[in-house]
Amino acid sequence: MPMPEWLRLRRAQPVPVEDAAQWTKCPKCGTMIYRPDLAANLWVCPTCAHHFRMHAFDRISMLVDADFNEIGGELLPGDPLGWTDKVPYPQKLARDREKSKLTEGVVCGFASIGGHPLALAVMDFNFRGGTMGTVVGERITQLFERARERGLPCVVFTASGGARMEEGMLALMQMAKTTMAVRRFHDDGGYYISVLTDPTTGGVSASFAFQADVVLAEARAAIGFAGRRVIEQTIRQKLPENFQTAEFLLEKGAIDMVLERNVLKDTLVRLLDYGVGGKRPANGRNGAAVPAVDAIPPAESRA
Amino acid sequence: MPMPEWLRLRRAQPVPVEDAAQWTKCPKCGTMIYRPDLAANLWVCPTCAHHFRMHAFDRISMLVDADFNEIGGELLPGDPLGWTDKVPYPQKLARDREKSKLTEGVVCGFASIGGHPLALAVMDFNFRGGTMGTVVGERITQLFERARERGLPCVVFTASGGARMEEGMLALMQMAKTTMAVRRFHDDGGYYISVLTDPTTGGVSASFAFQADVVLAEARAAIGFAGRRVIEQTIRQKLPENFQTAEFLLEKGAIDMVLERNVLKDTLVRLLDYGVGGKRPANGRNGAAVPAVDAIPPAESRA
Amino acid sequence: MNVIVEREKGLIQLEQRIDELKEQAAQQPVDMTAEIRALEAKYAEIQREIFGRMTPWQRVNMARHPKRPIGSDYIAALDQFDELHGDRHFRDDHAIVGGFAKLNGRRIIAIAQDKGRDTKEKVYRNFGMASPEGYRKVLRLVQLADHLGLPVVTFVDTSGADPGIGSEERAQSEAIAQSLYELADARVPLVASIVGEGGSGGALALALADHVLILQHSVYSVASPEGAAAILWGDAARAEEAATRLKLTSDDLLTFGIVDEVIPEPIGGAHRDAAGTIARVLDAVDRALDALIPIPSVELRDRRYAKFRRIGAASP
Amino acid sequence: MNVIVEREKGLIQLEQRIDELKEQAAQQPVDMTAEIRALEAKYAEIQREIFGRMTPWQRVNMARHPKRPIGSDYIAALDQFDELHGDRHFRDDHAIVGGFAKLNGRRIIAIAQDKGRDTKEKVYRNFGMASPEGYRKVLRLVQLADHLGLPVVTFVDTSGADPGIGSEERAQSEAIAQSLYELADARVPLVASIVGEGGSGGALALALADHVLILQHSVYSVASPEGAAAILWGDAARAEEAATRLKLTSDDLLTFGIVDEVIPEPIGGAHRDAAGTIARVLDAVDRALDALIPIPSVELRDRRYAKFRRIGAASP
Ligand SMILES: [Zn+2]
Ligand SMILES: [Zn+2]
Repeated sequence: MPMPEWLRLRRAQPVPVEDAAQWTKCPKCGTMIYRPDLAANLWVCPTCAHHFRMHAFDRISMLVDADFNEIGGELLPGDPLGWTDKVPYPQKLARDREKSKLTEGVVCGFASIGGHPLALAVMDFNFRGGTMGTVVGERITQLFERARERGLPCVVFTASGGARMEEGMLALMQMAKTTMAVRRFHDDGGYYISVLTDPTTGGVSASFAFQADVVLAEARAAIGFAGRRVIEQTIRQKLPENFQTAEFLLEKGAIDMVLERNVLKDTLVRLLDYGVGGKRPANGRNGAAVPAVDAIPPAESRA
Repeated sequence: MPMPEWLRLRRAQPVPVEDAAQWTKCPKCGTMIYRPDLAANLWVCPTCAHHFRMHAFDRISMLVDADFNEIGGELLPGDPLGWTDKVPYPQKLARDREKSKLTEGVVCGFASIGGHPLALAVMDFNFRGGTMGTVVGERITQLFERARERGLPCVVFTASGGARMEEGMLALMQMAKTTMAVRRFHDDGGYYISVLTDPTTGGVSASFAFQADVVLAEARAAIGFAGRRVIEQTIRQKLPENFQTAEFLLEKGAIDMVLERNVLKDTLVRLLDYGVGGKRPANGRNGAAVPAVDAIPPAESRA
Repeated sequence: MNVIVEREKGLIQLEQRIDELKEQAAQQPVDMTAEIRALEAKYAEIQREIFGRMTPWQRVNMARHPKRPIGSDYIAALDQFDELHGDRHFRDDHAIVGGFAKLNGRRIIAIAQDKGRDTKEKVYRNFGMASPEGYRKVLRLVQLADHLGLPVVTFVDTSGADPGIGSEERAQSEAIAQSLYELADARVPLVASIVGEGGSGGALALALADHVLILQHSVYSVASPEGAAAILWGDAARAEEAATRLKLTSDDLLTFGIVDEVIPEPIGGAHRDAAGTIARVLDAVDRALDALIPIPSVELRDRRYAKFRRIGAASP
Repeated sequence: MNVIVEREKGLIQLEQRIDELKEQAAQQPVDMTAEIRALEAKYAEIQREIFGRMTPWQRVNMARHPKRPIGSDYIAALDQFDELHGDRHFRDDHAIVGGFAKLNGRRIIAIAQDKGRDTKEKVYRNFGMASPEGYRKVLRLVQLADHLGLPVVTFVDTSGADPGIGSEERAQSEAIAQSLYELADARVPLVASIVGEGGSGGALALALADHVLILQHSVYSVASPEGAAAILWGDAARAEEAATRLKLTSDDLLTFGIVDEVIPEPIGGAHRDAAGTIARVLDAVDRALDALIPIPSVELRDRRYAKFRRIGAASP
């Protein structure tokens, strides 16, 4: 399959042409940074090391060896609740599509990283705050299902404000749906690494983000179940500075590693490598050695 | 098999004849109690409800429907380390045998309780403080192995000061040995209930006591890993009154239930009943539906 | 302020009037039949007006009605219950009550969220908002059920998971995620009943099930209306508006295929006939178990997979 | 006071003397060969005297020698190490260090107890005494190893599990019991090395393994000598006596079949050639893995069962 247009463009020109001449201000230290410089520095502030939220295309471009074989891109959100508040939901979607150049809050597909073929999902906060609606749930589910069929490891970058209100309970149920897919993937021997980026909260945090074999987080990312504001309103006191940061969670034992972005890819390659070629006995949960849905090749024979 | 002599005797005369005329003092409230009355009250102080530590024979007599088919009684401790301190280890053993009428710190066998056939182990603090040496480990292991073969549930009453110093590392390794047996029993669908009685600490607490499907404790029993004295010496401060009590552990989420002795048997019967006739799928951990060592009948066909 | 409680006040006064009149009629020779009839007709009319076509916000308030049967009422109505406590690691969370039980003689594991009735109990139960230890208790009980081959029956009633500092410190997200993960492939039948509020992930963590029942006036929502309003408009006071938009009523949920069965409530709500309502719920649970238990374990899980797989799928 | 450190003092002085003499000899025309030889002979004699036949108590002190290689030294000597943190529920316990690693190119999960070297590090590592979260981290890493089919390699060095209030509150017994339970049936090869002190259940929780190595002067004991003395005689000061009776040396353990292999140490103890000692341990681990990896999973676990089944069995 040919390399997607956006990947070719990002490779040629890390910052989209229409934004290239702009300067941007670091929200942490206030430094003005020339955007191509920022892109070249993996979207990390050269002054204070603040990690900017990354566009899914930039993230993928930074990670994959060559091509990226997108799946689920044809799945587009409907308006199941007929939602309107200030503007109708379809208008919000159209606006976000325009602004973000994304069709939904996650980009899924197959690629290789450091020579390791894998299934990769990257969420993007630019599209409806990375909230999980039916399309995000469906794309993630399809990715795990196909990774399971192909016997590939799965890496998911999360960035999400939680379940998408505008799709109501259909959004919440994506927590259940993705969980089912992750569980089957795992029970058939699948290896899953999640990378929690800023911010990862609510329904995404409380489902596939914390169901991985290895849970990583980007430095200083905000991670939690309840939003910071909700907690402050509930307990009526100020929260400590580092509350719900990746570093806080590491100390509290919730995550495996916190990584600065400049070592993320190399670390990921090493972690993927540990999962290769292990002598994995069949889990057997599904009875007489037959996986419940369809067969996958044993780990040893994987690419 | 004929009813063991001791069980026949306890049934006829709950307090052994040589002790019958004695009065005893409640260590909690100081009340003087006539021993036959105490026995009739399940060894619970009628004034303050203090639970006296029970002799294994009394415990078994209180619990089982009729007969008790002892196993492992022929296993007697050796002196693997050639241990001597004030007196040689074999002398200590002889003294405890004499005093307690027991051959070791646990009595194991098959019986039924409320109509439920089961494997039953009862530890006794009167023999070397209920410490686990090789014989305790071996008897417990054999009980789980035979319960597994017969497809019977297993109930273990613990009372132990931990591993037995006089048998050194051979004693410590009984934690590993019993764990292996409990795990195999469980993986083949076995149902295991432990009842933690006063005191349950150290190596017994840190092995089979806390590996049960359901963990019960007698009211006000002392339960913990480290001894109270060790902790006080380490932290150099007094511990709260209820520290390491059954009630403390319940609040801390470590155990399922705390039971007064007078409801213990009825509760146990109900708990055993819940484990009967469930539709248990094969665990399958050991591969193609064949248990690793030898076959047990499926749960449905059990007595 | 509960809008249902407010609207009920007139009805309760009317009820008292009718009772008084009936008593008078019994003691005096005067014929008051006509008056009583008139009042009863009025009563029925007001009842129809209040309860005949309830708005989503009224449903939310009904689901939160202080007299509505709570989790522990369902547990108490089982034949037998032996509570099992704790997560084995940190604490026994009183917001969730679970253990062995019998339902119509059938051995089950029953788990309920419990909001508590009076103030003291509400505090003890943390208003039904579970901490990570609560969800880890659920996980443990589901594992026990799986091991013994016992079906799991849950009763859901929570405004959401506890949003306190301690819960975040002890990884609330992980706890909910792992509860879902355990339910996802449990080898035993799972039946969930939404009996009050089904608030967000904190409710779903007990409601990933083979058969999901809901009481007619219960709600089940992606976020509490207050929470959704705060998220959407930064204004929790717009909860009524959010309730309307969120499609959280039993009818909506049945249409979307998110619940499998709606249990009718007596006119005026479940609390007007608590015992009857509870019996109807338990009866529906029992029927669901009758249907699920004969299904072989592998097929059961395949069906469960397919059931959730369909929700929000591209081509339904 | 460490008796080995005390006895080493004379040796260290002598070493310095010899070095000085050698330097002088190199700079001056005087022949000092005889003097140097004499001192070297004396040095060898004292060394033989101190280390030739060490008492159990001296072994205990050697195992606790402040310069003895500790857990993190073994981890550092692996080809590659990626630390994984936490129990996912409460805390990351720094007394236990674990993660993915490579040993001679082979992918493994490595787990070490680490006492820390200087005071600050000792406090950070809680002197190698793990809390429940440490054992729960072990459990989690063993599950990960089991899932990915990676062998588990542990390095044991602890005086025992942490005996603090918090550890009891968070169920230390349960944590150790469950770590053992997980190791008991893990479907991957397990190799444990007792590199320092193997203190009680807190050590065993990492040492239920298919192949157990021990360094020559390491000890592995049912309780620390101080603990045993306190339990037996209410007097921790009688630790030396307890050490003698407990049969905790590598020779005793090999005789009893509790360890499978003893790795010799250089004269004077492991710290006299830390790099060499570590390399020998890792080499022995590697050879053990070579032998274990080809064994099919079911047979591996049957052998593990039989290995521990034999210890203290009626008819060995
Ligand atoms: Zn900056
Ligand atoms: Zn008393």
